[in-house]
Amino acid sequence: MNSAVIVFPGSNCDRDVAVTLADVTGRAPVMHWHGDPDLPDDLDLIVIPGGFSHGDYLRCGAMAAHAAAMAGVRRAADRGVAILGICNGFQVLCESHLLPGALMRNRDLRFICRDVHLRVETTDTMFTAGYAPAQVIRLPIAHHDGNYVADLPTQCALEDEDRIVFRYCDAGGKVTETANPNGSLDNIAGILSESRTVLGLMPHPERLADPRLGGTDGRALFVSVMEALS
Amino acid sequence: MKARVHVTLKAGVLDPQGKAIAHALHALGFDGVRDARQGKVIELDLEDDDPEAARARIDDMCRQLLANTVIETYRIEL
Amino acid sequence: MKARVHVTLKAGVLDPQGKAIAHALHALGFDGVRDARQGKVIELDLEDDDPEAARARIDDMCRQLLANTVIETYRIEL
Amino acid sequence: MSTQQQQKTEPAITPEIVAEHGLTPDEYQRVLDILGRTPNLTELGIFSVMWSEHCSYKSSKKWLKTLPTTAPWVIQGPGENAGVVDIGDGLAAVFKMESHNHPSFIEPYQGAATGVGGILRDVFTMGARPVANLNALRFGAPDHPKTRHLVSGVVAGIGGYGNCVGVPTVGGEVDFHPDYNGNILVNAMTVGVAPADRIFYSKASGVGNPVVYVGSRTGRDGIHGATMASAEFSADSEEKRPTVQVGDPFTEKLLIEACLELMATDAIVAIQDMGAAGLTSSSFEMASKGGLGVELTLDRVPMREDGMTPYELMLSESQERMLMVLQPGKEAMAEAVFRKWDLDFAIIGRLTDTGRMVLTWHGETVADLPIDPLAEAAPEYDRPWAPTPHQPVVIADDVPVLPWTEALVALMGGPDLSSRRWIWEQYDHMVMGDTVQRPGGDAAVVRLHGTDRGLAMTTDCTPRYVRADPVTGGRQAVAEAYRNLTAVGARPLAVTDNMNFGNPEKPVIMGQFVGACRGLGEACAALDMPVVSGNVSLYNETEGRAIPSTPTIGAIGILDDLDRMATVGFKAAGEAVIVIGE
Ligand SMILES: Nc1ncnc2c1ncn2[C@@H]1O[C@H](COP(=O)(O)OP(=O)(O)O)[C@@H](O)[C@H]1O
Repeated sequence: MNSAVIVFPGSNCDRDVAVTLADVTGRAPVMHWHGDPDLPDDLDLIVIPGGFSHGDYLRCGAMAAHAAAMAGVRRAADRGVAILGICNGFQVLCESHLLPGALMRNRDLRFICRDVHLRVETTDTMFTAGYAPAQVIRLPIAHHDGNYVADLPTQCALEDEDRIVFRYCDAGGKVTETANPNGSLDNIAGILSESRTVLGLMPHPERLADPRLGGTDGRALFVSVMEALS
Repeated sequence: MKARVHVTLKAGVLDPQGKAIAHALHALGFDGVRDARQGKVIELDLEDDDPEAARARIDDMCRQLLANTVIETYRIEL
Repeated sequence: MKARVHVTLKAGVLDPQGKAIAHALHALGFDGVRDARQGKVIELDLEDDDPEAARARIDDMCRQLLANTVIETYRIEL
Repeated sequence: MSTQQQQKTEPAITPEIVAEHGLTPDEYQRVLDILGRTPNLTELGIFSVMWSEHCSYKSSKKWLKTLPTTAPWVIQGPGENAGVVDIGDGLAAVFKMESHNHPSFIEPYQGAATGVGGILRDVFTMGARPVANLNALRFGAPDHPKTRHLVSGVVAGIGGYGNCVGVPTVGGEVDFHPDYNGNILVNAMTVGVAPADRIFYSKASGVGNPVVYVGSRTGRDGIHGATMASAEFSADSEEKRPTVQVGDPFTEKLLIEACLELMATDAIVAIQDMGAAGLTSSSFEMASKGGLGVELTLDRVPMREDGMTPYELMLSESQERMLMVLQPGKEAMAEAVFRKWDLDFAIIGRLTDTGRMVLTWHGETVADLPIDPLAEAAPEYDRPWAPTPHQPVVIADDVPVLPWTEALVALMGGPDLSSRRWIWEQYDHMVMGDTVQRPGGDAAVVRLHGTDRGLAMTTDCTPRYVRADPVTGGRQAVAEAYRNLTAVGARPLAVTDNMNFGNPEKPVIMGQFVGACRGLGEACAALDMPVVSGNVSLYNETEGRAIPSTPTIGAIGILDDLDRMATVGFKAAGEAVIVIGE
């Protein structure tokens, strides 16, 4: 499987996800500089990594959304290439309108870094085919702006079209207000595009994909994509 | 010339920062605060000196970058 | 009554956000932007209806919470 | 030199101006002796910065010299931007701790944030990629009206900076005591990893080599900040507020990447970050270590504001800037790297063989100072000190007895033992994908990237022991750090220290300093854990009241096999619990 990671000024989980991709797929991803509009044409997966692109100044992901490389990402998305946006990458995808809605400041206005529980809401995507329906997994979050908002029609569309991929839940899988770390609409932690080939999520699957780091629940996401694409 | 862009959340979009401010003001004893909302102001220093042209250009800047029209509205002040 | 508080960085204080905005506008082809600074506006909805009293109270709020007077200045608009 | 233009714009040097610059009459006499003439304002500013407590360590040097600093694995001890130890397999750990106490009290968010930025630069200046941050914090009483604001601002500032640059903040400590009400402590530590044979130093060499400025532009930030950091607090310190600097972690992240990219080539001869005293101390130190002179054309310094003066350029504390000496012919290549990362790059001068620092501004010489005499004549004091009187021994029978359940509840509910989760959850402690032991244990452990080995790190100090007996307290801080490292299975290697004390001109305070140094040195020697870097923060007083003396210890150790790492959690029911020690 051929993958690429887009590197923006201020990306800081680019190396982390590259390590996971190399480990899972056996092939190191292309590290693609934001200023270069021409992505390789044989890509199966493009990852927009976490971090603070352009310092997260103005709005998270707003400046990165205009990077030359994002034009290439958009063209790839149109061709059906899988796109995965993690944390800041999710914000960039929303700002680029490749995904609907927006990510606002966390309800408590504080940065939050900790493990959360997530319920896998759909396995009907190449990203989650390897999980069991309604499986509860544990992944870390690390963000200041993960409070997902969308207007009512968007929310209904996401719901009706089975495009909500992960919801914050408690250890038993219950989706409750107290299990919601950031005030996100309907406990949404990750969503799909209409084409189901673009996934954005706030939690970091690459941070729990190595037993040495305390868990491997994130690994299945990368394995799923690889199995679907090779 | 100088210009100011005011970017505010659309009515109906929940504003976590505004809510926190109202809450903190209450905690400080300012009971008379019914609500607070927080927005951004961006002050621009432009080479333009034709207000018409400037306004059109700033409008472009807002739609492309300065505001996220999914959740925000903007107002230009010259 | 409604009131607006404009909070801006003091002159001479580094504004990383403004710098990044100007840079991003250039990258988008808006060459005529000499400089950008970013500030906040806080819109308050108050029970008061005496402007005099309100202004004094808002001034208090600014000094205690809304502005960081070490690096910011504020302006109250009623 | 031509001073005509200056006389138009610069005031004459009066005793008041000398005093405002923190120089004593004796020190000023030394300035006159060195120059053989009256300095102009720019020159006076340079002297004041170089001879401030902060830069010259004039009160502490004598005692710091007594600390053990060598071991076969020490590559670089104190004296450079950070300490360097060999950690095997061709790698070195580079680390240091630094205080940002006064700025954090004035503006907690920015003060703490720029503290993190400063210590990161000390580490990547030496060629290391920063892999972890730690922070040791002391606040006043939890119920003091300012404490809540200070705690939340400091924690948000440390997180705001570290999270954005993408270096995990993996550990630290927090304590509360009313004696910190008016003067909190913010000590930040960074640990980096570099190839052991590719360490970069600040010693300049090569007459004619270009001196290059990179990073952010220079503004009027914190002019006089270095002198402020060494001056006692008074109630009117609010007046000094505009001297607070704002950090730009995004630019720092770019600076890290650009510097490390250039360091992979052979372009850099010497490099030094612009710390508290900015352009002055960085250029001075580089030239002085190399026994050379330096000429700077100040007009070429990238400036953020119009109308800046040479005085302001030399004293500005704008953040996120570095000074480098390049190999001749590498300028274009280096510039391309910095431009790629959107950073300013300017050749502002060159090295000379004159042994002097010569500054020009619009073609005129605005300062001309001899480097060695200025560095050598830096004041060094043997301040009078009084030994700390022995405290009466507490007799166990005199202590009121609480039922143990009540005692336990009181302890667990107290601010000293309460959970620190609220703090470290605001820090990204996992970015970089190598945090194998997160906050909450005895020491944090960060895997050496791509290997099965790890670095353990901790910060420790118990000021009440130091107050009771500085020697024992100093020893105890080192011993606790040692225990925390061994508790996770690491082999302790070396320490960095941050000596936070009150006014050294008071013999009682100086006595605590002397005692703590002795205790620290003895413990480090006994445990074979030398001091390789450190920082001294004196004058931590408000209206004559000193903070509890706080010699914070930061220590690192190595785990050669992560499979043998230990963690605090009990592993299974039915296992025996064993207590060892006395
Ligand atoms: N300011 C801080 N930043 C990050 N981690 C912290 C901070 N303060 C405490 N911690 C973490 O919380 C845990 C408990 O701290 P502490 O009570 O000081 O431990 P101990 O007394 O065992 O050394 C440690 O893992 C420590 O690293």
